[in-house]
Amino acid sequence: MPDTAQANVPFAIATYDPDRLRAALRKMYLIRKFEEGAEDSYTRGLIHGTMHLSIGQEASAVASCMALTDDDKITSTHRGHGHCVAKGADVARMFAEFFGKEEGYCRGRGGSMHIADVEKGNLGANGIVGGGLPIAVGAALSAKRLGTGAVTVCFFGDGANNEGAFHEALNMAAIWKLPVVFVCENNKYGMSTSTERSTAVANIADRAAAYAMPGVTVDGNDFSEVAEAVETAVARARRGEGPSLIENVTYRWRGHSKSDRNRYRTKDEIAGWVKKDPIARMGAMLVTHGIMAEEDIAAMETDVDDEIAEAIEFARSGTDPDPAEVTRDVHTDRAA
Amino acid sequence: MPDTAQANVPFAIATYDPDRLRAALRKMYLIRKFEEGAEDSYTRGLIHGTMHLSIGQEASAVASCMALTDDDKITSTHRGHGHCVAKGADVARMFAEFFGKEEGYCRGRGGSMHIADVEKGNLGANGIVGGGLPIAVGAALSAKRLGTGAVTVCFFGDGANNEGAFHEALNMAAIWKLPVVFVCENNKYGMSTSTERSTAVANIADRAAAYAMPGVTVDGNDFSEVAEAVETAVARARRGEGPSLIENVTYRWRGHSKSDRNRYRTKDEIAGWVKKDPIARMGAMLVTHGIMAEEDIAAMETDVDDEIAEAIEFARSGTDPDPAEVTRDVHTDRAA
Amino acid sequence: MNAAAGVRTREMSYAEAIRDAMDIALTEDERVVLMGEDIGVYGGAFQVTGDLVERHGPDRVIDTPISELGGAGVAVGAAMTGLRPILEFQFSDFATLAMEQIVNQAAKVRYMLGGAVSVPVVMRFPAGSGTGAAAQHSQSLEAWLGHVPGLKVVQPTTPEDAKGMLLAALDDPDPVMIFEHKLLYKLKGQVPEGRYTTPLDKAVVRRAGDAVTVVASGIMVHKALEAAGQLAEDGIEAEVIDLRSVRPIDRETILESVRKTGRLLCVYEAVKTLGIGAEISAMVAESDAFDFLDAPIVRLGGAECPIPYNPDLEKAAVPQIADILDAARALATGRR
Amino acid sequence: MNAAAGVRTREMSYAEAIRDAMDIALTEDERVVLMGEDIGVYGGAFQVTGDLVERHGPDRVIDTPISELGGAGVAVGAAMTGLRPILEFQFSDFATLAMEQIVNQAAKVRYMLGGAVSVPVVMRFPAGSGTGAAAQHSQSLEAWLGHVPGLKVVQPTTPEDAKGMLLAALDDPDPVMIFEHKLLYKLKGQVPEGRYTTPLDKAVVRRAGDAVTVVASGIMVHKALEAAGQLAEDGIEAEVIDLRSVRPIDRETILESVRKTGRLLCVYEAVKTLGIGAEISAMVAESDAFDFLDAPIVRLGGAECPIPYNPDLEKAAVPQIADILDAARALATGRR
Ligand SMILES: Cc1ncc(C[n+]2csc(CCOP(=O)(O)OP(=O)(O)O)c2C)c(N)n1
Ligand SMILES: Cc1ncc(C[n+]2csc(CCOP(=O)(O)OP(=O)(O)O)c2C)c(N)n1
Ligand SMILES: [Mg+2]
Ligand SMILES: [Mg+2]
Repeated sequence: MPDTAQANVPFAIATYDPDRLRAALRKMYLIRKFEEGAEDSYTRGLIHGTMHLSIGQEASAVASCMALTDDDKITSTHRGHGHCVAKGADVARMFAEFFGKEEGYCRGRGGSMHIADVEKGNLGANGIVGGGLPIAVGAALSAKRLGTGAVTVCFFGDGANNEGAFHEALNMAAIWKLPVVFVCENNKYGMSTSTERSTAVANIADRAAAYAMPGVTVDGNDFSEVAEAVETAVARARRGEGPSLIENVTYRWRGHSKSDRNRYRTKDEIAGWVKKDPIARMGAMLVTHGIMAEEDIAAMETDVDDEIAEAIEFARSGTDPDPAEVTRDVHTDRAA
Repeated sequence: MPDTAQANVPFAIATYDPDRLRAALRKMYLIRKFEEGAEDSYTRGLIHGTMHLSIGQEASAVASCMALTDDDKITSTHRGHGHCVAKGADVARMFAEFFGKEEGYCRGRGGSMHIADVEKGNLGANGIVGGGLPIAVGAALSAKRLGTGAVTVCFFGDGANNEGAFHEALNMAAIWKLPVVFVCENNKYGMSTSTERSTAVANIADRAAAYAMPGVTVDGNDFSEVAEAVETAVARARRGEGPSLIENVTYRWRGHSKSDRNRYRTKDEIAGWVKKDPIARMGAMLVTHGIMAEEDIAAMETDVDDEIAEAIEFARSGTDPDPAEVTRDVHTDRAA
Repeated sequence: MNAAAGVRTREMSYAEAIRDAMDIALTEDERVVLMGEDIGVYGGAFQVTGDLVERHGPDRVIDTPISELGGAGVAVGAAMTGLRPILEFQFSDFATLAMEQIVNQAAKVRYMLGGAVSVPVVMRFPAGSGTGAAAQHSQSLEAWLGHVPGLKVVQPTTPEDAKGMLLAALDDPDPVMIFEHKLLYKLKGQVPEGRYTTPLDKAVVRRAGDAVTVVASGIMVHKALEAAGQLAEDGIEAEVIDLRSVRPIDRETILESVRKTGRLLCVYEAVKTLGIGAEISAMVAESDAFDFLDAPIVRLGGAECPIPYNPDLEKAAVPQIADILDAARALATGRR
Repeated sequence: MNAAAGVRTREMSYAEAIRDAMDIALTEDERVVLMGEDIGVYGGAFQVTGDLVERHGPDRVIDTPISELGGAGVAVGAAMTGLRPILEFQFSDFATLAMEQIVNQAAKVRYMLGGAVSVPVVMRFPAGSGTGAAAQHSQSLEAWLGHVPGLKVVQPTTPEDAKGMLLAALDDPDPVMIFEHKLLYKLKGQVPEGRYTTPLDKAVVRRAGDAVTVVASGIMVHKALEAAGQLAEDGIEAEVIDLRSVRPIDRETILESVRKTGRLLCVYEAVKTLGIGAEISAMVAESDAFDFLDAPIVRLGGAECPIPYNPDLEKAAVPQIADILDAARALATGRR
């Protein structure tokens, strides 16, 4: 890896070629606008259920996946739209899922909380806080035993770090030196409960020591910082040296879910974080380093807007599942 | 507390009056001989089921309870006979329990794995590894809310430290600053699995940092070291400053349970630990500091032998439960 | 369904009625504490605790970390030592994380200890489908707990019962599990003011009839009553029994009705196989009421699949009014 | 019960038969791994895995830490990504710690993802009472899992079936839960050599008769067969059906028998209420076989209490041969 400190060039600029950087920024926009589209569809009553938006956390999702190929896996969370896009999903099929259509990634059975894209290596969002942690360790066990060389990135929230599953998963990953990277998206709250009120330590990465694994806290809204931390951890994992814990400090701009009245935080706090917009910062970095011009970014935004609009249209006109098929796919069809 | 370092006198000698020290040694013998009596009864087919003997771990049990009164609570484990004796139980009623009699602490319903003595503050052994950890935190929550001033000592094994319950319990105790002391009896193995193979950190007390609580590893076969650590932690808890984690490094001389063939450890390892006999060390300390003479100790042993023999006799001649009462005590009799 | 004459009532929603019960309990009894995730300033995921934290403070209305197993264990330990905790699960599905403490500890401690201790804990489980929250947030798991001796398990279906049964649960010295259907939270009804209790072991006839007995539980009571109204137009008088109590089942109320009607339909939302209807059917089939049966016993339960996301599929996965109508009509008019 | 003519058989215990199946699977299929607590050098708490670690190495026969939730999750994640894990719980009671991963993940992932992935995991649960291990080590919880769509749940009762069903489970693309009664591990029987599979969804008539149908599960099959032998001496020919499969239930085999005998007795060790007998009874009572019933359907299940420690109480808590005799005799000779 290049010596970025010396050149005073951000890690990401020094590491990735311009095409990848532009693609990364585009994915961040895609996430932002996907979430806005989802929110809008929900508000207009086109989508039922609930959903958890990741607006404000786009750098964490996209930068954490930079080190991964389609053979690598991720496990995601209830706040998983961004991870799904970052790992390469098609937003049209994602919207189709939210609209409950056969064209959706889960054929309308899963919805937002179970969105997955197994072909691209996304093993799925999870409705259970912490539910994905041991599953990620299992995927890493497969990779190690079958010698696939794949690494698993396990996303989870700050709230999940107080689940027993966190403890058991990190310990097993450590003793077996499995190729897994635990990425905690610390957005300060689990629902209404701040980490100060829920968690005995100041930084969740402090808990890495309890598993004798490297732990690092980074600015989760800084694309380059996150990418650097995850690249380092993924490289370590690929070398067979075991897991790492990375804490991306970030913030969700929206409420926890649609029913949140935001009574546990102040408008000022939210406004302060909106100023730290990870997308604006990524764009500024690319402009500063001559990788994109302002107009390119504007054009990119328009392009993404179009993609989202088409995706929603695709989803709306999708196929409704047949209620007679309600028990389909409970078991694997063995004829298949 | 006295300044023991200066005087070069062990903490226990400097802290406890001779009567308490003699009583402590006697309790250690009582545990040892209780276990031997239980083992013998089991081998002779007088007791069914299984049992987990704590021979070799007597200092940990007795010293950890020195700081406690009858109002304080403990939660215990599957290897809980020693804790029960240490907290003040009557060995006759304990044997009666193992013999499945109405006179037993659980009226013959619980047996070895559920032995309890609620009046003396022992909330019970537990058949579930780690099961007692959150229960201890609950007892500490009661003490804090009801202002009783009581402290809870939570015993658990090294194996239990990899259960999710450990993580969740320690975190909650820490964020709420509850009066509880977590005492890990690290006897090197959970059944056949060494801590090296099961646990990512070298010392279990290293994990205290993940809960921002003090953690200390002590020689669990050294009565004075254990007593000092627990007194410190209990005092802290009583001051309202919250929980601590203490790791008593010790060793079980016997197999895990009656079905253990000891294939995971060597005879040499066992022999080495037998040389570190906590009872012999405690006796030697009391002799060195002029608190007991060798003959006093011999007399004490005989006295304990008698107590155990009588206890077994009491138990054998106890009352068998009536099978027609099998569903009694499932619920609380509200008339009572 | 109305309160006894003379008692002042007030219209409240089911959620408000539960809150009212908790408010009374918190006010009257120092030992009562509420525990749960986001039950404080957030007011609970379903706004059941609402403003109670403002009225009683965060030491009595305790936000826990996301630690279901630990939270349940803390509640059990607290209940064993003098508090009267009411633990809210955010969704009943998360009880899967806490079954150890609920089933091995709360339900069994009293029995295992031969009656030496009681565990007066109340747990509340928002349950059921219909919210578009998909497979991991929509389960009806009351049958699991109904299979566990030591627990009392209820499913109140009206605001009045929700309040009265919660107050009865708090009076009860043993663990009581309350399943609340999420779609009922907004249901309005007249609720007596002040303290009163509703028995935890009595079913109730919600509508009298002689053509067929419909035993329904949870939200299905309301669907069954609607269906019964429509059946009456065809001259079929269905007797609708609100099961209310899953453990113990009120045998006599059900048998008495079956002896009269000779026909039994059980309606429940949980997965049909091994759901509560299986027990009701079996209970009747082994009783003297068997001789009064004029037709097979019919069960309408949930489909043999997880709850799907798509709204039409979701409806197809649980009994609807039309299904009840069809089944009741076929039963009332067929055979002998 | 004997294997098809021509196939070489060998006498083995039930435990050896399971080990033989795992040995074959480990040898034939690289993807198979065993996971569990103390299944390596210790050979498993019930010596089922025995020497497999010596034959296949610790990378295939993996000792886990004491982390049931995590262990189950790792197995699920591994199964989703190419391995074929067989997870041993040390006692089925500890499944209470892992219900989240078993029920929310293993059972539902395929459905939630619209069929995009299968979860070929096998879990083994040593279950049942009779070992003097008391309430937390003696439960029979198969009915819980029988209530969960997405799982297959079996209870093999002979060495031959134990091997054949385990191999069938490994061939199955979906999660299979195997409940093994601890008291059966030493049961000997003829077992075919090499690979063969036994269906996971078929009950089997172990003894033909026309006076009464006895559907028994798990260890109760053997007690029922003994009882049937004694009944034959009185001229009462009981038909004994070994349920084998809890989910799905083999409806046809049971109904066919009931149509013939007109009398049904269900015998199971689990707590009577909401145990598997409830489902069998209800299934028959809603079928056309209802019309063939000459008497109420009788269930013999466990007492409504936790399993007590005292051996006489322990026996009183589950059906014994004498109970079966009494019930079958009353049923065969009473009514119509
Ligand atoms: C086991 C479990 N407990 C509780 C919930 C309800 N719940 C959903 S998200 C959430 C907060 C999670 O916080 P965090 O892990 O920080 O993720 P974030 O929502 O902040 O992204 C809670 C309590 C759940 N889904 N699963
Ligand atoms: C939840 C749970 N898992 C597994 C077991 C089986 N088991 C009983 S004791 C034990 C080892 C416990 O080790 P440790 O905590 O170190 O205590 P020790 O036996 O060494 O005193 C195991 C695996 C259990 N009782 N409960
Ligand atoms: Mg968060
Ligand atoms: Mg140990």
